[in-house]
Amino acid sequence: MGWFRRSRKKQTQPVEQVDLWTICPSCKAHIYKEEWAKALMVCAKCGFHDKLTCHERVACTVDEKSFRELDRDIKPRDHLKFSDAKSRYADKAKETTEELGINEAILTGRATLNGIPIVLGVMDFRFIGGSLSSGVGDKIYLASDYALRHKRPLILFSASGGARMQEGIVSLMQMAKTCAGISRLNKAGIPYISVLTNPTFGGVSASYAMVGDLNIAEPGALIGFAGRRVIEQTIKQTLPPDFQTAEYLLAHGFVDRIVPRSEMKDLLAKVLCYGRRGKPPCKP
Amino acid sequence: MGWFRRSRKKQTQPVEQVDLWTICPSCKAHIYKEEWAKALMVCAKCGFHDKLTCHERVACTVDEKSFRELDRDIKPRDHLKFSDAKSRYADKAKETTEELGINEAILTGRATLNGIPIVLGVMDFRFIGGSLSSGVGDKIYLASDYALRHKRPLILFSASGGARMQEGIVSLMQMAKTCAGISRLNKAGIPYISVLTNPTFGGVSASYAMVGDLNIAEPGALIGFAGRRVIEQTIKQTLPPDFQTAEYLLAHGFVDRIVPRSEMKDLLAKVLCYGRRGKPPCKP
Amino acid sequence: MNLDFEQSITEIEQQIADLQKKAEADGSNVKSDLSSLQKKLEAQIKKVYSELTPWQTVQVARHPERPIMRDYIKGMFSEFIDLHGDRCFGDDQALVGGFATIGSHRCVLIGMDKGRTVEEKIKANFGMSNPDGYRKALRLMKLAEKYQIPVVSLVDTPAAYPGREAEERGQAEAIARNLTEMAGLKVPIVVTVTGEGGSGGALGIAVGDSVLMLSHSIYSVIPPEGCAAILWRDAEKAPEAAEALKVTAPSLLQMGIIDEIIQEPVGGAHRDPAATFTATRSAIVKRLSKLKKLSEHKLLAQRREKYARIGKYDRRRHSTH
Amino acid sequence: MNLDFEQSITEIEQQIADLQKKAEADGSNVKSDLSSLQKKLEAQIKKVYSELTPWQTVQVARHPERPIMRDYIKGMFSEFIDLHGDRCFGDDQALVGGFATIGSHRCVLIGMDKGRTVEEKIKANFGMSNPDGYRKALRLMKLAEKYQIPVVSLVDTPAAYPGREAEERGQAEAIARNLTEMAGLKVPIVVTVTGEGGSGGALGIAVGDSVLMLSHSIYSVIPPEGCAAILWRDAEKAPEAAEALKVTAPSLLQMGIIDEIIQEPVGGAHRDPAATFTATRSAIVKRLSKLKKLSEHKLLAQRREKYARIGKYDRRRHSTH
Ligand SMILES: [Zn+2]
Ligand SMILES: [Zn+2]
Repeated sequence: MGWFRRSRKKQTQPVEQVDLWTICPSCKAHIYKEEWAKALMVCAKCGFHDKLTCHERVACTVDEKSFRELDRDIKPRDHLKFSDAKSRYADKAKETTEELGINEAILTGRATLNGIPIVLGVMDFRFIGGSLSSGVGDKIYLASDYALRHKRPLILFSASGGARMQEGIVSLMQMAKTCAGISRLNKAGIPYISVLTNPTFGGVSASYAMVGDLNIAEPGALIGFAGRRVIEQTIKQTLPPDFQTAEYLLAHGFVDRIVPRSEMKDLLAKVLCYGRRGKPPCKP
Repeated sequence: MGWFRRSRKKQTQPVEQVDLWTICPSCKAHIYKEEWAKALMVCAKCGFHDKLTCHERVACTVDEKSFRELDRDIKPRDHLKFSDAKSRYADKAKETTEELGINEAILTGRATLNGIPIVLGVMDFRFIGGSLSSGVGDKIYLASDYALRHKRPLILFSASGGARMQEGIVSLMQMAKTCAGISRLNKAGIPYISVLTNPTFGGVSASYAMVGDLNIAEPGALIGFAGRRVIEQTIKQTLPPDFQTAEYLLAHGFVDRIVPRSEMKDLLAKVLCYGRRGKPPCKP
Repeated sequence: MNLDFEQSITEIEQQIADLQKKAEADGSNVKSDLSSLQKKLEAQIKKVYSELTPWQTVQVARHPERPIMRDYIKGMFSEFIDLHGDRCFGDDQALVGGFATIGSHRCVLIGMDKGRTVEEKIKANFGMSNPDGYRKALRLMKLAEKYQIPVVSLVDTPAAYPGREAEERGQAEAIARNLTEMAGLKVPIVVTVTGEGGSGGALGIAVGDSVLMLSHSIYSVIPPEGCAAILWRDAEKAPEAAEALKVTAPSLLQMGIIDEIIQEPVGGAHRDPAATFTATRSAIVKRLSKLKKLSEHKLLAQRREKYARIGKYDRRRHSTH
Repeated sequence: MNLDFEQSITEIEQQIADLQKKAEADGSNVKSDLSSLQKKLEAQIKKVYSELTPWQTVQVARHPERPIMRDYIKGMFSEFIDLHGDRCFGDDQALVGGFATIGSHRCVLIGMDKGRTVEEKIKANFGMSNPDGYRKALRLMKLAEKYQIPVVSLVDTPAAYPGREAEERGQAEAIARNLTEMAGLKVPIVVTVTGEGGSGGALGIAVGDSVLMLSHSIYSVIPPEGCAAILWRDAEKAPEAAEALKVTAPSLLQMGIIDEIIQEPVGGAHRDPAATFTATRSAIVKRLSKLKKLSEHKLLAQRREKYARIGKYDRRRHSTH
């Protein structure tokens, strides 16, 4: 769990004493940083699930030291030579890569989960809002391909604002590409579990994130196609407070279960045992 | 079209002059019987589609003299030795058979429709409310089997109050049996068109009638699972006037098209041309 | 809670209670009297339940203390992971489903839950599913097909819900679709009617390779009350209708509609739920073990033949009429 | 109706109108003047349309007189039998579909209709589909699969509808499901972007073996206005965003996103719909004829490869960085 200790340096405050505490973004409770990390960034007071970095997520999801990264070299490519008012995409991508020490908004790899061999993909919202780029799409497609060839279940943790518009149409097409990967798993009977974390929107919710054999969500995660503000502008109405929460999606039939972070690993292990297709059954 | 002339004797009034006229059950308009029959029992004033006997339906649906009945010998069987307060089912079935000159609430056969070889089933509401009995289920299953073996599309016209309760659970099981027949057609790619006529309810709407490749309805036909009165009693509310009409089902996504009787044959011929799977295309 | 026809049982139970009260009050030794009364009680229960009329069976099948879905889940499955939603509209609370393990078999479990408390009953709509429930069940069955694990279905519903929104969202279509898809589902399906097998609402999750029935459960094309109201023009004639409709397990076994009767403990499932679960689990596990050995082709052909046979017109037998 | 950037065209048209009015009034012979003005007009239209900026192309793609679904149906198909409903919830009016015949090919046709009159536009929700629309399209595509006939998809939508009920009923799920199912659909799919290819709302019916685009249509991950609002913090910068996003057909062809550009008549599809239909029909028919020759296996492998290639990381090219 080294990642939990190393992480969150950026939030360090100048005053030394404050450094021991963190403030829950939801209920504003003051919580010891050590406790906060031990609780996997879940607030003991209000149950708020804070975002995790991809390394934190890997650490709390798979068996220790079992993770082997795949396709680490894949990084953003500037298909459009895109620049907006402020900056060039190529620069932004490079800066982000250097700052975070990861090459894209998703980390993929093989690992074991309670001893079960899996293929895992974990998005990182810090990387340009977890946006779906050609690099992300490629890594997911390759992960699904690896899962297919090695008959391992695929688990993808989503956290994304949607498509990466700086890659234009190439980004949009990654929706089709990732779903083509999932389609192959469906035909071959390879399990695919989608875990939706806060937030999952747009081109990610409207592609691989929503077509899991199981769609599992973290409590309180916001999940939807269009953003709340866009919808409010369109329909000129205020939306209910629980709109697009995981709980709302459960009630409307799009999520199988809401699973707290502390129970996620065991739940995943349990459900994976049902998709073994003739392989020896899991240990009870 | 002999059936149209011969039919409807029962409605004859004692006064001779009245005999020339019929009264539209919907708008109460007086219409010449000859015109009424020529319009296939559709009211020229209000468009009301009156029920047809199975022979009338066959006459206006397939090519003249092309119909060859299948499984004509199948008749009701009294699996339960059922009798209610008034009568024995065995007697009722026998009387109905003799009165109508048909053995069951469905007539099945092979025929051609604008030259296209088909298998046809036509329910007759006069036969104990067009109820789904083991005989009806058997004839439909056998018709689907014939369609499968001869690679002919299957067209079923429904008109039924639901399962025939006098045959108890055996009647209920015909829902599963007929759907098993349709399932085979789906897997083999044989077209199955369901035509829903007034009324189609209960065990018939909840089985083969609702799972056509196309569900086609006649205008104004009442179609539903539970009857209006049962629902009103359950929810203690009055239902809207258009509830369970073909038009209502179209709006709610369960019917592909509403087709007036006069256009039915040509429409069927047209859509059948799309399900030929490599056979020479239909004439334009 | 005893039913009307259990008056003779209630009387003996009262005698036992009186005797115990007396013994507590005056310390008299009632051990042997009590023992003989207990034997009498057991004998009486056995007698009453061996002579149940169809209408009495209907009442037992609807007994408020009869085990329901949630009890069977706890009592028969070593693991249950409830899964939710039809991926289209909602998550029907009347129809429960998920991954479950029974004996050594991992499966998809579906079934109606009626709820126990008033709040639960309302939430579960008294076990009457809306179209969303049937669609959730179908989604889970398709998942079982992808994962190549069998489907276990527990049936206990008065009916599919006859409501306005149920019609709007296609109650008929949802049931019909399930019948069609279940006929061709490529994994074993074992169905057990545990309480009320209410018409199309039950059948919507009850097409299977093996259909079992608890000995005091019922399965009917229409509720006896409804049949009586139509054919006798008097809902009070439900007992006659229940008789005429042949809704009990022995009749259904005789007619070849079901494959096996699971014997309930003396006095009905509600008098000994644990024994009920043991018997039911054992029956289901046996069926699963057997069905799993069949090839996909054989399984589907056999399932189709099973339904094709029900009510099949036998030309040799009937042509003489 | 002329667009802002067509000022030079409008001026010549005005000159022609003035000349005609004058001739009518005084009977003067303006034949040769008129003829030269006509030539000038054609040349000017040609010039303007050969130099369209991306933002101007966006405006042409959204031109109120540009042919819409119903026009293509009438103009390209010898038969269209509209079919309705998703068999689950409703019949979305923004998404039209049914059996159709194009050239000698019988197919299932799906596409968005924007409506022409105000009433039609409202009924069609301006071509913005709800989940029911995507599910209807999927149902029809599955029908095409059963009947082994190809799917023709015409794309013209600003976006999937961003409404409350759309979210409630699973807009994201409906699109995602279509992408997944279309990737594995066992019949040829020919997609043509005829107007606006609006983001995921377009893609939800636009996964195919051949993706064609009319020369003045657009296809974008986000509407230029939306992109400008986010990245430029000013929706007025849409022209810059349109430029940056590379939304036009030539850019998309160059990037390997589409397979072919269908050349529109001079001055855009709305200036000569008949010629537009002829060119589009011919392109679609050619594609269908070619795709129908492929085996199912080859078809699906090729489709998958087509999408796997888009944005594929090329280790030989990028490893030098
Ligand atoms: Zn908190
Ligand atoms: Zn009339």
